[in-house]
Amino acid sequence: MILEIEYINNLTSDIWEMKLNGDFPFNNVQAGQFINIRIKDSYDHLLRRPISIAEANTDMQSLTIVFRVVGQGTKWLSQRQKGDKLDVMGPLGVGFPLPDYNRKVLIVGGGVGVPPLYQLAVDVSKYTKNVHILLGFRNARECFWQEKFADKGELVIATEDGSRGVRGFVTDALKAYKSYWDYVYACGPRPMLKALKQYFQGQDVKGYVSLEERMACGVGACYGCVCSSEDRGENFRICKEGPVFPWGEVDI
Amino acid sequence: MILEIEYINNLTSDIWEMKLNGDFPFNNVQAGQFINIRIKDSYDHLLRRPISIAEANTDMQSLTIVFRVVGQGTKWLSQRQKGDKLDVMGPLGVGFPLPDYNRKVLIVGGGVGVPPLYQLAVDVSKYTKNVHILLGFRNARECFWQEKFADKGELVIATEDGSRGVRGFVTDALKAYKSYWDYVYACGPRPMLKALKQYFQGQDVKGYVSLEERMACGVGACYGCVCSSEDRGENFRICKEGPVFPWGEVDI
Amino acid sequence: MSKPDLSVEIAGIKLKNPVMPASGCFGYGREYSKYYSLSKLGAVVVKATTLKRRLGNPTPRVTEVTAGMLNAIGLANPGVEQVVKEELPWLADQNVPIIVNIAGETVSEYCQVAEIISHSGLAQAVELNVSCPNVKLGGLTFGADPVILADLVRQVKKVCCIPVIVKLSPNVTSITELALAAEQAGADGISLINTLIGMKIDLKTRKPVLANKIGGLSGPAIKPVALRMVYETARIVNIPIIGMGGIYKGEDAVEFIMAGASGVMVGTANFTDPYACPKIIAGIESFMIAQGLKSLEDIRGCAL
Amino acid sequence: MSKPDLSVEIAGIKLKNPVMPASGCFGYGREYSKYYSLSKLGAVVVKATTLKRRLGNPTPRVTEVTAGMLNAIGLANPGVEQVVKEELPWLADQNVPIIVNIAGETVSEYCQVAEIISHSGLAQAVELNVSCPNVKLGGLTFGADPVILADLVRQVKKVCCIPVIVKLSPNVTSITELALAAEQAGADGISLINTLIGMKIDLKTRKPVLANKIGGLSGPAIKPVALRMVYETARIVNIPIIGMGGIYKGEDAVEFIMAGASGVMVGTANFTDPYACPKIIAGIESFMIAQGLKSLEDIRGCAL
Ligand SMILES: Cc1cc2nc3c(=O)[nH]c(=O)nc-3n(C[C@H](O)[C@H](O)[C@H](O)COP(=O)(O)OP(=O)(O)OC[C@H]3O[C@@H](n4cnc5c(N)ncnc54)[C@H](O)[C@@H]3O)c2cc1C
Ligand SMILES: Cc1cc2nc3c(=O)[nH]c(=O)nc-3n(C[C@H](O)[C@H](O)[C@H](O)COP(=O)(O)OP(=O)(O)OC[C@H]3O[C@@H](n4cnc5c(N)ncnc54)[C@H](O)[C@@H]3O)c2cc1C
Ligand SMILES: Cc1cc2nc3c(=O)[nH]c(=O)nc-3n(C[C@H](O)[C@H](O)[C@H](O)COP(=O)(O)O)c2cc1C
Ligand SMILES: Cc1cc2nc3c(=O)[nH]c(=O)nc-3n(C[C@H](O)[C@H](O)[C@H](O)COP(=O)(O)O)c2cc1C
Ligand code: FES
Ligand code: FES
Repeated sequence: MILEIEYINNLTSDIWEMKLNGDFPFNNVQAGQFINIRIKDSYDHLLRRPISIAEANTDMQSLTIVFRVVGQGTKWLSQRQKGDKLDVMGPLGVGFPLPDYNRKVLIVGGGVGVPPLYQLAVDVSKYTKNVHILLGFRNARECFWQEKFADKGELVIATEDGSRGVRGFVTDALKAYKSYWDYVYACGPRPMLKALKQYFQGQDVKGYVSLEERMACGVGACYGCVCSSEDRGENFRICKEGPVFPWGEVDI
Repeated sequence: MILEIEYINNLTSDIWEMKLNGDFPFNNVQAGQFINIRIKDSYDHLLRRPISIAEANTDMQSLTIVFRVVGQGTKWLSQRQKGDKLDVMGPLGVGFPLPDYNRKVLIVGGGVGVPPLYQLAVDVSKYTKNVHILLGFRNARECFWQEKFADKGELVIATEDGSRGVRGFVTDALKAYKSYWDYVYACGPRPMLKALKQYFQGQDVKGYVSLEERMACGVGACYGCVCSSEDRGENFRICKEGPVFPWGEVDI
Repeated sequence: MSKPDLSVEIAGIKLKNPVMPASGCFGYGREYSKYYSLSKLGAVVVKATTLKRRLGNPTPRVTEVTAGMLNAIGLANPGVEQVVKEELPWLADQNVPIIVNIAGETVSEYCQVAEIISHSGLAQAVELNVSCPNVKLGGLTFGADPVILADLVRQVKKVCCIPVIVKLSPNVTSITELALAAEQAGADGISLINTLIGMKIDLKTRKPVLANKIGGLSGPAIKPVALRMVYETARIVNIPIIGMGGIYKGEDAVEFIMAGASGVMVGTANFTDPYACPKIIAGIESFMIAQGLKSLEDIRGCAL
Repeated sequence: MSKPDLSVEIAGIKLKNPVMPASGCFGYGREYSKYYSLSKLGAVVVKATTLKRRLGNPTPRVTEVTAGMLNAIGLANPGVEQVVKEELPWLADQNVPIIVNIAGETVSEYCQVAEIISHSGLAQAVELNVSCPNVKLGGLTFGADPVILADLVRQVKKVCCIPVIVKLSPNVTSITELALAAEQAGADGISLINTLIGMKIDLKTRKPVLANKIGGLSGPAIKPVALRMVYETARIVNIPIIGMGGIYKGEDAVEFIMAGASGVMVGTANFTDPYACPKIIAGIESFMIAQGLKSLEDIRGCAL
């Protein structure tokens, strides 16, 4: 599908926000799904780059993504301009299952794991008003979308250097809460996901994590992007059976 | 060197004219020399494309090239726009040696062999008024730069289908002349050059031909672009010892 | 002008066009069937199938390089029983010939898989992936030694009643020696090339990117090597050849056919563009129309 | 911070940095000396030199492919006497170590050339190009068989008093077997890789583009294969390795060093950008500064 860039914005020194328009099944998007973006029409980069859908707006027929520049592909993306066209595939994968009505929900994100949680917060807030959102960043300069999230639930920010919100990792901030939750949704670096899963070990809570892995096809055809489930002695394709998994079903 | 495109013009269905400005040793250009142009800043095309200098104007600090779209590189070139930058090397190779004063000169070109002969005609016309120019094209629609050449000497056009000027190849048109020449300069397809050399066999005339070959380095380092000289049992690098050679010294 | 005829016959199987997705790059077809009807394809080649289920290598398993990619999937697959039960019946309903790529660590494993596939009646041919290390012979691949290869082919032919295509590895000194060995041992066709072995290092971690350290290089980067091997092989064998390696456009496929290939397979291109195969088929057709070709026989091997 | 130290020592030769233009891609240095001072380079490696002058192959000899090029120059060179008389003295004045790449069709030809170069006192090392067909053995290349290779190296070592580097061909089943053979026969260093054999077909003429039909593939397309071979070789030999294949940037060179190379050579990149070598040297230096490396020893082989 060819989408047009409606705008591209710098959020932090190396994080960009991009809004896309065009013919896309916006109303079919599930929070946590991703699109797979072609980088240049050249042989320099043959593999598409998977980027989560941060916001899908059916009324405005638009899609928002947020990405960090880490290599050549994301650098190229950051240099696109309003009006440029992007070749994307999507929505791909399986996103976050929504909670039952009026349950207590915790949403936890870290770094560029934060964006897809915005669409999730939007969707979850239709099911319950009990939404805690806990976002971790390296420092205040790295924070983004704070107001947007504050609008969708009770927001706590944690920064590693304490320059905004709670000092420390999200798991440190977690200890300050005096609540329990029915659902925990998380996206971020593996160590964060691992720590979360451990933190809630033994508690009666449904946990879902969104995983990342290097991908080739993005649709389930190449078996490049698997994660393992030692218990079940099998592998799952992150691009097809994921990227979101119940945390009990996969090794993190 | 980085040159900027001052304009790009369509001359025929597949032939383009492009004027370049920038920092270039314009006053060192010898008619028949070429520039070597980088195609895209990507790994898709690693080899530069050699294109003859059609006109070098020191006063205007500009360079004009004329090229036919035959493949991906020239197609890309034809899609550049005013203001775009090109990475070029040059001037490269050895061009046409100029005639002694007041001698009789014949300049013969065919197809996209014609452009470098324009700079030659400009230069030669400073040495002699006796300039015959004979240009061959497939048909009237393929002709270009007719007025420019007519300005520099007595111009005859030959077209294969007779839609303009003499019908036939340049060698057919040659028979109609009632002159002899001291110098013959030629650039065009090999069969034309071969026919010319044969035509003048045994006559007391200095003949120079400009040759083409696929190139890699364009500077004489790779030995990719040689032409042979059976008589002398040696090879010459077209990019360095050529592209212009006395026709007696090379096999055509 | 009448529509050109793209059909080809390979090892007795009639294909409506020469284009097949390559093994390992198309799963069992389900994923790409959402993008277009698989019946448009010449055939579908499924992932390497082994006797027992294999989980494959640790991740990262794939990474990008200039004009190509590296993969070290490690033959992940659910095992032949599961493939025959769960995957092939669905695929057999898609109205497209099926070729099953098979792999093993011993001759007997290959034979058992081939026999099961052949008896299932669901596939039109098997393709022996001989790039696997031969555990009995200490890790040397089956595809690196003509004597070992010939023995493998001969044993498989004994138990397999459908055509046996041998897929050669390019990581050898002489591709023709291996192709000849396969032909003489009774192979019905040869496909080539599998991936070149390559590597990439991550400058941040200062270690190889792939968990497996080395992986198979595919994509346009390997096309010149693939084309040369098809050309060399076409000059000496009489069985049909299926060419692959970096085919991204109709013109690329035509080059392979001119080098002597009867069919072509398309791997990495599917990842860049899910519509790669139908576009390549259309590209071949356009070329034939532009050049006034009635059938691919008009150009097959014309560059030899 | 103090400037990082880029110097390396290879086979006893001290180089101010690890970057050398690769044989055949830099003529005898004269052409690129118009772009920058050759004294900036680690060393200069000149074109393959043979006993007698060779005119080389018919044209076209070069053509472009995706992320690479094919060449079939055919070892064109004026012969060793002429090289020693006309080319090396000029180069010896440029204040840069000289490595002479040598080739032959018989062991005796290699030995004679090596001896003349060695006695000339103008070169710091010879590099044996063993991708040439061995005419006595019916065209098999010297670089394809460990026994033949070892014999060649041993004979050359007898007559050559400067270091002998053996440049391996990648068109083999086992690069390590050949590297070991060279080491055991007394080679002072190993360089790899030479070009992969490839081909391109012209869709208009329907024939191979190169007059020689097949040619050597170089450029970024081969980098993953080159890197893998350096890595495999570095794990088993103790003599220094010079890596090459598709190096275009400082980062590419660093990958080779992390894979175990002591030096790197740069071929095709010179054609894309005449300033490629000095830019690569600057790129390595930037990387070292950014990563706080004092010497290349800090990262050599760290990916092994
Ligand atoms: C399902 C999914 C969703 C993602 N969502 C986002 C997002 O919303 N925002 C964001 O900033 N990033 C996201 N990422 C990570 C993003 O895909 C990579 O940062 C990006 O591909 C890097 O490309 P590059 O060319 O800049 O980096 P390079 O390092 O130059 O990439 C080289 C190769 O490595 C792959 N690669 C490198 N890092 C990663 C990685 N972390 N994960 C997967 N592949 C990688 C690239 O795809 C490419 O093939 C997501 C990844 C996945 C799998
Ligand atoms: C000294 C010299 C001067 C030239 N001057 C002109 C000129 O003024 N105008 C003009 O239109 N053309 C000129 N040419 C030819 C021009 O270089 C080719 O048409 C062009 O390189 C084709 O590139 P491409 O990518 O479009 O074609 P492709 O066929 O896609 O090119 C693929 C490869 O083949 C090479 N190649 C293809 N055809 C030729 C050819 N005829 N000669 C050399 N290399 C070729 C390309 O450089 C490239 O490496 C000149 C050639 C030489 C050697
Ligand atoms: C991710 C991936 C998985 C592959 N798996 C297999 C396989 O299971 N069996 C096999 O014979 N070849 C396998 N291959 C090799 C391809 O079938 C093909 O030979 C190779 O990729 C070259 O073609 P391409 O350049 O079009 O990709 C695989 C290739 C890739 C990229
Ligand atoms: C035009 C050309 C000529 C070459 N000539 C030689 C040669 O004479 N001797 C040799 O050992 N290698 C020769 N090579 C191989 C290169 O030295 C080098 O091994 C190869 O090109 C890979 O490096 P690259 O990818 O940086 O070009 C040649 C390569 C090219 C492109
Ligand atoms: S990326 Fe291919 S299966 Fe997930
Ligand atoms: S193109 Fe390299 S010598 Fe002429």
